[in-house]
Amino acid sequence: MPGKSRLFLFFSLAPAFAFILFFGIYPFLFACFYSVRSFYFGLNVDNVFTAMSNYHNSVIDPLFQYSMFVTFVFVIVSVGLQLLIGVGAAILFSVIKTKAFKYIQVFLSLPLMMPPVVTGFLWWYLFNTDLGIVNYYLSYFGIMPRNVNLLATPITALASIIYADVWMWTPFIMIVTYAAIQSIPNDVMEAAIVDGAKDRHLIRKIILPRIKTALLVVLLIRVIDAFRTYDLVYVLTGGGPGTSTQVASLEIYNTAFLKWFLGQSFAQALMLTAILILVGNILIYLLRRGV
Amino acid sequence: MAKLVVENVTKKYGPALTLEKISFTAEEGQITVLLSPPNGGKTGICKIVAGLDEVDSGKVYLGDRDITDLEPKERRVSMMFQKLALYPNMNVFENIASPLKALHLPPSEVINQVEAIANKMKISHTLYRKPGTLSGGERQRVALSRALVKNNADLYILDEPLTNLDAKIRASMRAEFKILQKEINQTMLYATPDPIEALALADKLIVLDKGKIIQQGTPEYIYRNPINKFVATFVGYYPINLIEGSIIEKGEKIILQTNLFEIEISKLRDSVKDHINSKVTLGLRPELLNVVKKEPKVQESLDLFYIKGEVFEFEIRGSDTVVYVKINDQIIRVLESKITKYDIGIKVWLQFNLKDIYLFDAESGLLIR
Amino acid sequence: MVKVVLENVGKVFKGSKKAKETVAVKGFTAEFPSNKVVGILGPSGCGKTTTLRAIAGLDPPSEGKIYFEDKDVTYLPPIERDAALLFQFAVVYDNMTVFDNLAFPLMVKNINKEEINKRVKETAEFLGLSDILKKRAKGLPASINQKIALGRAIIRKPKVLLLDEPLSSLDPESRLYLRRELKKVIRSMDTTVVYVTHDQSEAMTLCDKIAVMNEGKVHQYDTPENIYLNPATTFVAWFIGEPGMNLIDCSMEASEGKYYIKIDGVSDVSFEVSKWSHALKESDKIVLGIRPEFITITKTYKKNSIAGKCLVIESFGSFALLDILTNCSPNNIIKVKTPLSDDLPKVDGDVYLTFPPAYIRLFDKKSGELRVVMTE
Amino acid sequence: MKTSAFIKFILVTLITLILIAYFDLPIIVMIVTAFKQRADIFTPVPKWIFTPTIKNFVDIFVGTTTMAEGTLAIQNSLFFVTTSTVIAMFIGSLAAYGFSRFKFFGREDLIFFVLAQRFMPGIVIVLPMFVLYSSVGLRGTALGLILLYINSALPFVIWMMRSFFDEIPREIDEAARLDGHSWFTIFIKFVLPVARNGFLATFLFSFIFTWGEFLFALILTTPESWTMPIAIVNSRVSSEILWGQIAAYGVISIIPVFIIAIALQKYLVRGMTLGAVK
Repeated sequence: MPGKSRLFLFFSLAPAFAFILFFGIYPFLFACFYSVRSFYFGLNVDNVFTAMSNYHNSVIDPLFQYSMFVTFVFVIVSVGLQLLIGVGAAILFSVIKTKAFKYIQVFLSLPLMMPPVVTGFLWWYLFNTDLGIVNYYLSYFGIMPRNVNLLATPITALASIIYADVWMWTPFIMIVTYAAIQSIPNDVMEAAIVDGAKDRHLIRKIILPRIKTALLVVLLIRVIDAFRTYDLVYVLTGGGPGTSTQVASLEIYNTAFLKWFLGQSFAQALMLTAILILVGNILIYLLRRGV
Repeated sequence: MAKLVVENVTKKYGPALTLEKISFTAEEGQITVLLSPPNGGKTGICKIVAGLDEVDSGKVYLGDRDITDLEPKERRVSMMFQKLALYPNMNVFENIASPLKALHLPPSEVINQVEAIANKMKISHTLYRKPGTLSGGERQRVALSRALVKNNADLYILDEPLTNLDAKIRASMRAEFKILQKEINQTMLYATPDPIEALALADKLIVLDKGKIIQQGTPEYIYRNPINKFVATFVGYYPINLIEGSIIEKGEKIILQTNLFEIEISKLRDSVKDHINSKVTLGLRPELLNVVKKEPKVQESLDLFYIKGEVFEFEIRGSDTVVYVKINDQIIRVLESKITKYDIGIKVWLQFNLKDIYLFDAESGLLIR
Repeated sequence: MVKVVLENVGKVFKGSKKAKETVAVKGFTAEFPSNKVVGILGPSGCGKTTTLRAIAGLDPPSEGKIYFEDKDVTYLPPIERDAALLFQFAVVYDNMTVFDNLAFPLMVKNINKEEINKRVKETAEFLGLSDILKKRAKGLPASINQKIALGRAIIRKPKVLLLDEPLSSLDPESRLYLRRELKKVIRSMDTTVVYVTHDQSEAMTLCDKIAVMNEGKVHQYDTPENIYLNPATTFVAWFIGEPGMNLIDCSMEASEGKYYIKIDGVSDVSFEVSKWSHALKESDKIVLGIRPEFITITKTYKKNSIAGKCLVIESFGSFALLDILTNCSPNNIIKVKTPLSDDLPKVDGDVYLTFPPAYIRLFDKKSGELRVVMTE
Repeated sequence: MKTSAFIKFILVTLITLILIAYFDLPIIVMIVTAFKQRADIFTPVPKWIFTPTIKNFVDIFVGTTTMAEGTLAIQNSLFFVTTSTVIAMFIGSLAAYGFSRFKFFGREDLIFFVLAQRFMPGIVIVLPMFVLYSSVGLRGTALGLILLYINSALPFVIWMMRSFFDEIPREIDEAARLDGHSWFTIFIKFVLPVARNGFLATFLFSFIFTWGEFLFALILTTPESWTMPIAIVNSRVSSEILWGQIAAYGVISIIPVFIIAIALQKYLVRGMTLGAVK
């Protein structure tokens, strides 16, 4: 590479990597370093090396265990539902060959464009016992008594969070899946139609095998983001009632800012990262294998 | 205008292609054509000469300057790309003016020069349109204009300038290009994968394959004396027919024996005497073969051969017919300069002249005669 | 075994904000006889694929009718037509094996396993695919892919076989073999074949009749020989042949009760056309067409020949293509194709061109239609 | 044929209506609430017909209630988000161009490393930064948050822009180089204008993501540097929940986003998947 080109390459990459090194790598190393120390922020506790005890204490802490459990339930149920509804609707629209989806897709995308905090508040309002339309209409149609506070019992609170998350993210899967189906070469669909394929053949033999990759990418993005979910839960239930909807990010936040035990919160955050890397790698492995 | 000398240039382009010890000269004011099948190395050479790719070793001289390590803009070369590379966000005027603007010429000068070249290339009417709205032929002309407007260039590189055109337009552009080249009289390096284009345009032809120069010379010379089987197959209107065989001596006679036929080639004794009892490959150019439908009487002269076969398939191309004649499972291509239809499977005789045969060494592939 | 009839078929693509309304095909009327191969030939964008898709039922025409024998199929979905379609870029279902690919059209009809097995075996045998039946259809060479697609088309024995440039994406060698395969298939099946292509040699070689199209209109529907020798319009004259006909502006003049064609810009060349004067009288301008291979070229002057200068010689081994600069209009270059000999003119040398009258075709300049075939 | 087309039409309309209702009704409720007077909000039966008012909006800006910080939060958000997005676009596009046009040792690993940043849990980054910022006095400052926002936008910008640059034929750059232009000129004048639409789309998506960011702002801002999301969350603390004003806040915060979404339809999928699905 001639000198001038080399120079340009250096200056094109340097600023971005300066940022990433400082704001990506530095915090990570910092967290690694203090995750093995008894590091309390602003409290008068000795900051000493404690080996793996932060990790050990987290793992045996029933609260942390529970938060991981809730997180897993949330991720699996929520992403599962989103996939089911999103992919289903996208396939339906593709098979009945209507352009309608193209026109409504911008309206469907609104939930996921909203600031998550606003979404949280919106659903908090909608689930409100006295004012929310959810309770009103559910009781109006006799499904449920009016005065039940959905956010006040553990199961319904988690269900409400999942419901809000599904509302927010299903359009994402729907739109991406629809785009993936549209990108199947017209030739292939037409060849199958001329070959006499009916809708169920088209879906099973042509569409599904060809959108696998796109679905995996979507799944990867969704699963990782769902594991990190914070804002929606913070606003909607704040982890309550009690700690019943305390997802991992919230638990880590509490360790840091209620107990001010940053050492342990680093350990917990790094364990969450490790799980993300593991899950991410499994999905990437599947992707690379070209399922 | 200057002479281009490429000396021992070597460059590795990944596992599929390495340019190996490329050396050639492009003479002043001539078109030197680089001809190779796709991925044979011609684009690599163009880019190296233009300065877009670096050499691993070797030198490039333009005139008396060593340009091996110069930046593209310091080389005084101009290039037209196969994909044209017109700037889609700029109109035709701005596209053509780009090289002049880089030279910081005064605006009036830029306008004059752009308008002059646009007139010459018959694209004046498109000057204020975006390339996306032009037809294929017009876009080709814009790209060519941009390459030619830089009149301080010593060398013009044209990398497959006609490849993206419709066959019908390509044929007429070819002639036009030849006329243009005569007019501007500059040193040109022209890359193409199309042997017909190469034969028609070249002053000097360089045949490449897999990153190596196989043969260089005038087009006529290469057509008549292909150095090996590859050149014989590649350079020509249609690929040459190759038939495996061996040369044996029977008493006084020298016989070429193939599994399709045996012919006497005693007259070629001088050229084949070193290859008696060895394996050879016979080459027959499709355009020098004839198909005879009626059985010939006796051999009219010793130099004319008739081989019996059957019509496997035929194909009408313009005013020509390509007949595929099957002899013992091998298919021989024959080009006839007229339109004839054949019934598939009928008996025919292949006719050719002793003076038109090529013989190659079976192992090395090199031309014997 | 059905004949396909097109009755005034037209297709208009509705305009949108970005694209204007485009007429892809207009007034296509033709009868494609059963058990024959009919070609639709034209440059890209001429409407040939649109026509084919209308016959296949993928996009119904916006006007006109399509019949298979006597049955009106204009608006029937593809499934109910019994027509098979082969695309330019072979479509294989690459997530399935070759076997499943071939079996697909039968599988979707719920035909029983044994029958499917039997027919897949037969078809594979016929096309030489038996060895790779168990392979996954991904990453096979283009020629094999097209064979698989062909297999899928013929396995259900369609009444009409539609081919959309099936050979144009293949290399010359596999094209040769696949073309033979195609011929074999066509001969062995009772089917009407419609072959769409932009490659005139494919059309001339394969088809019994050819419809030449340009800009949505059929210019000529005729046998290959007639299309080559007597093109119905100047477009066909230019399009067919490599290179196509030279087209030269002329006018008709009368003198001493006889009629002559004179080439514009060339004073001393004329051809007597009294026999056909009635056909030419309505035209104010006439275009003379002559194929490059029929022009005689000499280095010395001959009577009734056009003087010119040799600009470019492209030599191709056994023949040469010459560009001759003359005073003819509209395009002062006349292309000549001549066998290679030692007698060829040199570049920049003076030459004289003679047009044998039997090969001259006269067109009306305005409409472009053929008016006169000059036979002696 | 006629009947099946009719059934299809009914089916499509039905599904479309259900989907739109499901996904947009809550948003409509929010918008409606924002224009309701207090008395119309606190009714046991949802009121769909009422006299609209803009009092809720006025309250946010003029500050007649406890939510006096409204104007400030809006200003903060606009300033932080715009500044960080503009800088991230510049730095990120430049890096994306380098990645797209040069081959160098370890390039693929570096690109993957950049992508990995996008999936790092925010909490891992923000806790150490909280400690650092506290010690150097960057906590609660505009600079501190902007720097972090630039960093979190960078992976997205680099990946998106690289996918757009990769679509621009390399020959464009090569031709411009032969014309005699410098690399920087080529980037600014020849390549960026061609990638204009992609650039715009990336900018707007990046804007949306930063606009809604919550965690960093929650931990690193003080009341003077609160962003919109933080102001909304903190408005809950007051003795009476001001539903009308919260809804008005929500409406204000989604307005830019909605405009962007409509303008961006074409790039929706690409923006959401970092260019992995087009």
